Order: sequence, then structure tokens, then C-alpha cells
Amino acid sequence: MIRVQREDFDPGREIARLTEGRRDIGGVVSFVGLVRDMAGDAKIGAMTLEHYPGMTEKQLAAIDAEANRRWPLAASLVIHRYGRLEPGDRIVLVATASPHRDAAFDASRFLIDWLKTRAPFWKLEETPRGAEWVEAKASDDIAAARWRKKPDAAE
Amino acid sequence: MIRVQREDFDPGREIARLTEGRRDIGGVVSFVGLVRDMAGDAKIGAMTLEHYPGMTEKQLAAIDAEANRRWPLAASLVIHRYGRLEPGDRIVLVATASPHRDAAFDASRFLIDWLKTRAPFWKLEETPRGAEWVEAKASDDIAAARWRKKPDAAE
Amino acid sequence: MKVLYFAWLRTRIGKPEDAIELPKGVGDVRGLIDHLRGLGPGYDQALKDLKTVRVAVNHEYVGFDHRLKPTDEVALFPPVTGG
Amino acid sequence: MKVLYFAWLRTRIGKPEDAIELPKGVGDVRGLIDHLRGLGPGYDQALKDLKTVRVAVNHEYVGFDHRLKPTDEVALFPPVTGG
Repeated sequence: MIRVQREDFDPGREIARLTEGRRDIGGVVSFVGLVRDMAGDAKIGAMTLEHYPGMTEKQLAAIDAEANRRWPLAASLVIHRYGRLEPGDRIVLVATASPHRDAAFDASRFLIDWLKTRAPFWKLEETPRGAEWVEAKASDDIAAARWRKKPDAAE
Repeated sequence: MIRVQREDFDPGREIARLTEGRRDIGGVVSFVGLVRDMAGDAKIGAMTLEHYPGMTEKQLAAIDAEANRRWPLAASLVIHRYGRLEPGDRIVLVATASPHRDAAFDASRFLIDWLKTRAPFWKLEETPRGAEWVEAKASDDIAAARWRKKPDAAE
Repeated sequence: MKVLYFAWLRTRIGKPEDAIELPKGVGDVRGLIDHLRGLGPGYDQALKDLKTVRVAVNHEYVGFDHRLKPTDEVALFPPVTGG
Repeated sequence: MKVLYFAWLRTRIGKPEDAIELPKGVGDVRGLIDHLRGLGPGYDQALKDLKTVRVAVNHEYVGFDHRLKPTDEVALFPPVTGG
């Protein structure tokens, strides 16, 4: 399941909802992404997350579906916020529930790595130098590349 | 930080507390372990977690300290419950906060893998055949072995 | 054809979208971008380095060789920075 | 010397702990376990397969060759199953 929203979310409530009434889930892995006050060398006052309504939801749903194809998940959830956020604010939640913790860990990491390179969001930071668009990080491309399937790899 | 307690915990509140007032944390990874109603082939009614007061706290603190030595964590938390638990109940919470998500993911996985093989807890399951002590799983030893440092490995 | 711009492509071009008639002879994304670059210095500056331009057609990522239809919704934007 | 038992070692032995005088000539964990096995069939059954016995002295894991002091708190238990 995916949600794109301006409002904050409650990770504990979302994790609990994911497993409610289920008795077959061994564990839930979650990643909560927060606004940091340092990007490179500049202090950030706040940032605004722009997105592409329609495409953003579609891409997140595709990433979520791919995670469910690759791992035996009992449930999964991606929430991504847009709009103006301040340091310490929550930006993103990824949560995966599975009978087996390895699957939940791998799937969560896949989801956050992939959405960092595939989900149409752009950060505009308020820095002492003025508003600046955040540049994509090569390290995110490298992280996402971990999950690229090699055509000759056995599956 | 570690806690060994009979009471339930609120993952959302614990995650929020871990990052409260901090502006340098990029992400928090958490693992919530739940009681499943199937262990092997038997349906579990409930289980009782026995522990070794004193040693359990000491071992969890050692595992937590080791995670903080190996990864640049801003904060970490392990909560483990004991006593009687029913299917769907939370057993364990591991949460790690770091400026960088890879460190948070690796440290969380290390913590849960290690505590499964090092923390003195024992599960007594109520099955249709009567109360049965859960046997340690070879897969947990294998998972923990991932993190064993090779003497010849460069660090 | 609707063409949308996001992030610094939008701020450089100076507007969030255009309604464009596909010029004769323009059949793919690369041709559309060449056409847009002729519309003004903001367009040219935003679109001159294709390494920093990503393209979606009808909400799906496509390459520069993707063939266009007059009813397509095309979006041009820099590499994404969410998460 | 205080000796604690947990999980099925405790249920097989039938009590959670013993207060034991280290017999003369017994210096390490292996010696203590041999001594305990002589105390009754429950002890013998619980402790005969050392592959399923873990040992802690004063809350730290130790091996079977670990030397014991009369003031030590020794704990014997099966492989852990928490988490």
C-alpha cells in the first residue's frame, strides 16, 4: 500500500495497523526518514518537497508491487510526504511485514533505495545562500544498483 | 539503550523519543518482533518467555555497545519483553538512528541477529501437545555468523 | 500535447507547463526537446544537458528515443531527490 | 557456589538453583558438570549432552574449560531462543 500526503504520520500506528488481526507475521521492519539540518555543508532551515501528482503515486505503487514480487511479504506500506518540512520532521515511512525477518529487512531496504532514485520528488532547501534544489546523490544510484537484477543471475 | 520488561511498548513513541530534539538524524530503522501462531507445524496458543535477570540486561547492553562501536549511530534502543505473550503480541523492538540509512539498516539487523543467539531468553510454547521449549534454530546461528569478524578482514 | 516541467527545469523555464502542437517531423522525445530549446533562452538553458533531464510519458519513465503521440502527457524533470 | 538452571535444564533438574560446595579436585566448568551429573537422574539427563548446554559465570558466557572460584555464580542453560 502507498500513500502520498502533506500530513504527518504516526509510525507506531502505521506499524500496528499493518499487523492488526494477523497472527502469521514474525516481524515488521520500518524505515522512517527525517529532515536533517545539514546537507553537504549548508545548514538547512526547512525544505519544500515538490512532487508530480499522478506519476508519484504510480511509481510508488510500482516499487511496492516489485518488492512484493521479490519477497514473501505479508504486508507493506510506503508513505511519502510533500510540501514544506522542517528539520526533524518525518518525510517518509517504509514498512514491511513478513513471517521471516530477512525478507522484511531486504524488502525495506529495496523500497527506500528504489524510491530515492525512481519516485518523482524534488527537494528545495532553504539555505543561508537562498533556496537551492538538492542535487541527486551518486551514492543513491549506487545503493539502488544493488537491487538491479543481473540478466544472467539465477533466481 | 536497552530495556527488559514485562510490559508492552509503543514502537512509534519509542522511535520518536530516539530522535527527539535531534536535527542530525537522517533515518531510523526499526524491527518489531511479534509472536507468530505457527512454529514449525504446531499452532501456538501462547508462550512464556523466561530470562536470566542480570545476565540478560548485561548481554543486551554488550550487544548494543558492539553495534555502536561498529556503526556511526546517533542513537539505538533494544527493548525485549519477558513473561506470557499471545500470538500477535510484540516481543522485541530494535531501533537504530543514524545520519546514514545504510548504517541504521546494518546495525538493526546485527542487533536482532545477535540477540537471537546471545541474549538469555527461552520460549516455552503452549501447543496442542502441551508446553514445549522452543529449540534454537540453526538459521539463527547462520544469521549471526554473518557478523562475525574475520581475523584477516580489513577494518 | 501537454508538457510539464518540475523542480529546476520549471524554475529555469519559468512556468510549470506548456500546451504544444507537435511540429511536423518531430516524432520522439529528443525531437520535442530540440524544438523546446528553440522557444527561448530559459528553455535552452534548462534542456541543453540531457544528462540532467529525465522524461516521463503518461506517468512512465521513457528514453529519449521514445515515440510520441499528440495526446501524450510529457514530463521533463531533473533526477529525483525524494526519500 | 550458586548454580542456576534455566529453561528445560531447570525443568529436568526440577529446581531453579543449587548451592554447592566445590568438591576437592573440581576446578573448571566441565568438572562441576560431571559432579552435578552424579546428584541424580534428572541432573544426568539434563547435562549429559554438552552440545545443548551453555554456561555463564557471573553473567558472562564461558567455555567448559573456564576455571571456577567458590564465589562464582554459575548458570547452565540451553541455547537461547529469544527475539
